[in-house]
Amino acid sequence: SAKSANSKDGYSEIKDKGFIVVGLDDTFAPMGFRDEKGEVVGFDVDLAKEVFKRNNLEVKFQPIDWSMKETELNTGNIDAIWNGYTITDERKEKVAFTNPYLENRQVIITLANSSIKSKKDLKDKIVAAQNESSSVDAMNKEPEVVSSLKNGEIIVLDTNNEAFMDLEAGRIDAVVADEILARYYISQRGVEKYAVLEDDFGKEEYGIGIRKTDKELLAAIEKALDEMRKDGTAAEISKKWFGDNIIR
Amino acid sequence: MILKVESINKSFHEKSAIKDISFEINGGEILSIIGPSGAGKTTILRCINGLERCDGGSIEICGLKLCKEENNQCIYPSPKKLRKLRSNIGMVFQGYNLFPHLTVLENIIEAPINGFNVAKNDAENKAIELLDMLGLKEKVNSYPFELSGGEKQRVAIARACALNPKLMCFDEPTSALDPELTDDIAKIIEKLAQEGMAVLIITHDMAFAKRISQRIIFIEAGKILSAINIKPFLSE
Amino acid sequence: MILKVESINKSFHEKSAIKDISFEINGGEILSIIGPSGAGKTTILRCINGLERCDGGSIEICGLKLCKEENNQCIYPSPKKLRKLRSNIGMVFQGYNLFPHLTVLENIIEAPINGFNVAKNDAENKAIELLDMLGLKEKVNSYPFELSGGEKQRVAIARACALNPKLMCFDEPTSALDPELTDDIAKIIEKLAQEGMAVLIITHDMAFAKRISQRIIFIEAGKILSAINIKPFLSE
Amino acid sequence: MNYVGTLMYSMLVGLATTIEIFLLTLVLSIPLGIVVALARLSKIQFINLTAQFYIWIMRGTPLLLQLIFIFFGLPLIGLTFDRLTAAILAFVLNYCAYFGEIFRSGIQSIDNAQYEAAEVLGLTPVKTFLRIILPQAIKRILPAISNEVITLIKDTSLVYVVGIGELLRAGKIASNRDATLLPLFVVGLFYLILTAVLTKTFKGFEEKFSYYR
Amino acid sequence: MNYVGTLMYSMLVGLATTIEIFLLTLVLSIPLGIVVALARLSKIQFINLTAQFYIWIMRGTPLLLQLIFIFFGLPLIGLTFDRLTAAILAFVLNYCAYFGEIFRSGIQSIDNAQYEAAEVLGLTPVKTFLRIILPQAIKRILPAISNEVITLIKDTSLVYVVGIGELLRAGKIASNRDATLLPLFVVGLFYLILTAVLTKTFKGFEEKFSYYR
Ligand SMILES: Nc1ncnc2c1ncn2[C@@H]1O[C@H](COP(=O)(O)OP(=O)(O)OP(=O)(O)O)[C@@H](O)[C@H]1O
Ligand SMILES: Nc1ncnc2c1ncn2[C@@H]1O[C@H](COP(=O)(O)OP(=O)(O)OP(=O)(O)O)[C@@H](O)[C@H]1O
Ligand SMILES: [Mg+2]
Ligand SMILES: [Mg+2]
Repeated sequence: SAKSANSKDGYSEIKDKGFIVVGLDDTFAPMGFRDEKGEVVGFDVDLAKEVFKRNNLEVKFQPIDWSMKETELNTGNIDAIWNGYTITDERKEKVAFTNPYLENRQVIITLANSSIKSKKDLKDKIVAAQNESSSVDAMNKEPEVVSSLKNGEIIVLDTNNEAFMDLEAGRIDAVVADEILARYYISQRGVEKYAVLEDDFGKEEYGIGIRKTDKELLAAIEKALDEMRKDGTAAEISKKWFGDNIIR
Repeated sequence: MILKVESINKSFHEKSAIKDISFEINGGEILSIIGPSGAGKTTILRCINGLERCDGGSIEICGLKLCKEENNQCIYPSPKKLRKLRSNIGMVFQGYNLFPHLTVLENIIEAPINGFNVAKNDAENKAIELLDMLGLKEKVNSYPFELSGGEKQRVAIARACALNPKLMCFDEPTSALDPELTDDIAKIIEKLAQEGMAVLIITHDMAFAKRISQRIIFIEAGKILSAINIKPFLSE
Repeated sequence: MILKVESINKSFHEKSAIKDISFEINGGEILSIIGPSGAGKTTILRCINGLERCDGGSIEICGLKLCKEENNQCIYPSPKKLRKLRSNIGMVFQGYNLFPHLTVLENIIEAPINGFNVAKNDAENKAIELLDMLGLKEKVNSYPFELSGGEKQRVAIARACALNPKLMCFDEPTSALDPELTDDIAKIIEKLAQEGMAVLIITHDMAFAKRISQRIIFIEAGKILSAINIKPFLSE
Repeated sequence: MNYVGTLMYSMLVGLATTIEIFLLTLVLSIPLGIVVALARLSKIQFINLTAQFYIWIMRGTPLLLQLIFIFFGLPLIGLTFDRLTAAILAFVLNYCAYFGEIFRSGIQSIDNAQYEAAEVLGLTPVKTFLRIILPQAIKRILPAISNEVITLIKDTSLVYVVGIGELLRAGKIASNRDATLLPLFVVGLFYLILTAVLTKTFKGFEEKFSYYR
Repeated sequence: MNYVGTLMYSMLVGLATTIEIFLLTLVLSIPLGIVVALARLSKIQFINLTAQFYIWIMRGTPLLLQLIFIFFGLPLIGLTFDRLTAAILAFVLNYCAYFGEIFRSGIQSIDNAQYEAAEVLGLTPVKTFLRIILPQAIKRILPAISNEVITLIKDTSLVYVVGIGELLRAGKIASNRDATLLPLFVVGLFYLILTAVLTKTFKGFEEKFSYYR
């Protein structure tokens, strides 16, 4: 489509069509995934629907391969990446981010009876994280910790779910993951089985990724999000999914 | 003249298999080639059928050149022309080469129907007539693996005869057959010749050769030793 | 007595191929079976070799039962015993069944070396001797696809003879051979018999059968018509 | 058991996509595979080398990369396909190469004597191939074809990379959502059923071809 | 070009793993595949059915699921393997089934007359198989084997699921990090080179077997 080819702002075109395409990894509970009926649901999904309703736009959720997300965006297959998308410096070079709407921590999870109580205890231990996730990036920002791990490497697995299973199998000693996701899995798998350490690998923020040329679209999303923060709609959505208002 | 072979040569791995073979056959004539095992008889037949390329010499079929020698090389026409030419020749292989996935009847009618556009009914009738003459009526729907050695050989003969070519080549057509059937085959071949076909037979059976042929050529180690006339050839 | 066949029967698709065939052969004796194509000759040989299971009757080789009839059923021993028994029998197939991936020499020495633990050198010497007798010395290192029909047949004969079985079965051993080679084969077979081997030959060549055999059995449509003694059998 | 019931809807939707891609690919790539085999066996140097090159590229790179190339790469030079078209295109191009090599093995294994018999009987090369060689070749390669077909049914899951959801994806979604491996086992069961059907079908073909030896 | 240079280190490390898994799987699964083929052809009902069942399960579920099952599932019943062992185990079990079916097709395609000739010559079934049948079968199935081997080299990338990094993963990581498809093309190139080597090797085998018809 023309969107990828030139540097024109694509918002008017989107408005002409009357719908916007949001790309998401539909396996990514609880931010965006499918329920039993195959409907795309989730915290980010509700948020996106509300934001674009306020702009008179319908939302089409396009499932994508998460590792191809920026390519999907920049070839114009999708108009926004909105799926627990962590703001990083590298990503800022490729896409434009909205202001953060959620804060997240990179937490360390162990089995409940583990002897690991702090980051220091990770020395010579096996630690896993999800492949290509911001958890890996966050750990790499503390190279002295990474090099103290067994073999000096992080084990990367395909999904957080598998990381938790590996933990239970006893082949790894700890998992580093997004707090929001981690809490979701812990609640699904049994709260009593796990311990979440005080120490973490830093905070980070979720934002919405837009093509750099689509400045008007960015502004429209920001405006709607601000309104929702003020009138309490955002808090409502947060409470629905997390039982708490964690919106920023 | 239907077939004219002029001093053809063929070697395998630099070892000569046939040397300077020349002979001719007219329509209605039956010619037998006799020679010890390994003498090059099958090789001659394969050269005439274009299955083996001669190293030198020329072969003419119904007045058209299958190959000719130029500057010590044997020149062949295009594959298409070759195929056209070859449709004048029928051949019964020493190893029969039946199609294992087709029944006896299907083996025989395959070429008439799919190569020469004969109507299926006509092809079938002709095939059954031939099978009947060869004592194989019961085996119409058998597959080759269900046949005895002699039965296979007879099917191969029937398959070739169904096409009515101008020249028919038989490579040891009676090797697996008893005297009675050999006689039946002889009668069939004679009938073909009476209808104007030229027939070339390879055989070890001297009695059979004498009974059936107008002429016999003796070869050994790839070379013609001698030729004898058995019966006067009338139609010439 | 080496082979004793008692009223064996075999049908294909409910159609009887052989019926009540009985005969015996002693060591040193040569027996020929003659009959028209499709009479059931190959089937008899295949039954004796255990390649085809009889429907009824019994076969005894060197005093041991290859099969015997009980309650209208033909009972066979275990595959292992069968194999043991069968190692007493050699066979030359009508279609030769050479191993295409082995040279002539390898075809012949395969079984002595890998089935009967003959030393490689001995096996090779014996093979070359046999090939020499059969006029095939030049073809020692050829592959089957490079051989003429008669050459293949001779290799098949050499392959079977290399094993020195107690009973040797030939299925039309001279079908692709000229009179001179036929004579060579006859001499080889006679030599085998003189050494005490029992020989069973299927052939269409009445002259060959008369020249070589002590006895001839005529069969037709699966049944024995008659048997004649040609020469007195001395060693009995 | 009730839980498995709740999975069914999305699984069946995914299954439909899986089967659609499977059938489309099969129907297109088997005949084209025969063409590839013939090209690969051609005595014309240019055709032969082209076929070898094509087979090399198609077998030499992962299907996943080929999907990415066709869907994300080709638009850069102005060739844009929608998701399903891109997927089918990539699958057919890829499987043609594999089927081509299998058909080649079958065709080459037929005794030369069969060609010669057909030739002296005056059958054209086309007729010889279709009526004499191919039927005998197919009998021999059925198990290898069955291997490839069964690989295909599972390869269909690669379409996730162009954003098409199918059976395996449906399982992964449920597995991640409910933090359990069970949905993946259900997916495995579906694949097992599909494979059982295919195995049975191929066994049927093999029996159909067993009338001769 | 310099950029590609920076990719090399991680790619070569990945390549080493790819080749390790590839070779281990091949060396183990080809001989075992022959055993599977023989089991599948066995006249003993129990062995035959077991082989059919094994082949069904192995071909019937995605290799990915088998990896997940062996690595994540078996620990639930107390069987814990380390990553590489689990990966090799899954690969060998899976590929045995595929190779088994290919060998079966080759073995079955050999004319009965060859068995009969070997039988009357007194060769044992084992010798008959190893010296008469197998060599002829292999000639016929080389292209199908080559298909499967080339599929294997690319399937090795599935080990990502048990947390082993290899060539494709190295490419994906770089591609995501640097937001460019270039690393994937480099990976494609590596696969192409590997496949070229394999294709060449198999062509050599085919020529080696072409001495007879
Ligand atoms: N493809 C080949 N490669 C090498 N040598 C060959 C080939 N075909 C035939 N020969 C050799 O050429 C010679 C002549 O073979 P040909 O088949 O013509 O003999 P023939 O006269 O038909 O013998 P037979 O009566 O035994 O069938 C033989 O020595 C044979 O070994
Ligand atoms: N596998 C089979 N299935 C069905 N019929 C068969 C089978 N094998 C042989 N027959 C039939 O049994 C009969 C006897 O066959 P056999 O091969 O024993 O004949 P033969 O005496 O050796 O003839 P020939 O001299 O032609 O070789 C034939 O009519 C043949 O068609
Ligand atoms: Mg000959
Ligand atoms: Mg016979």
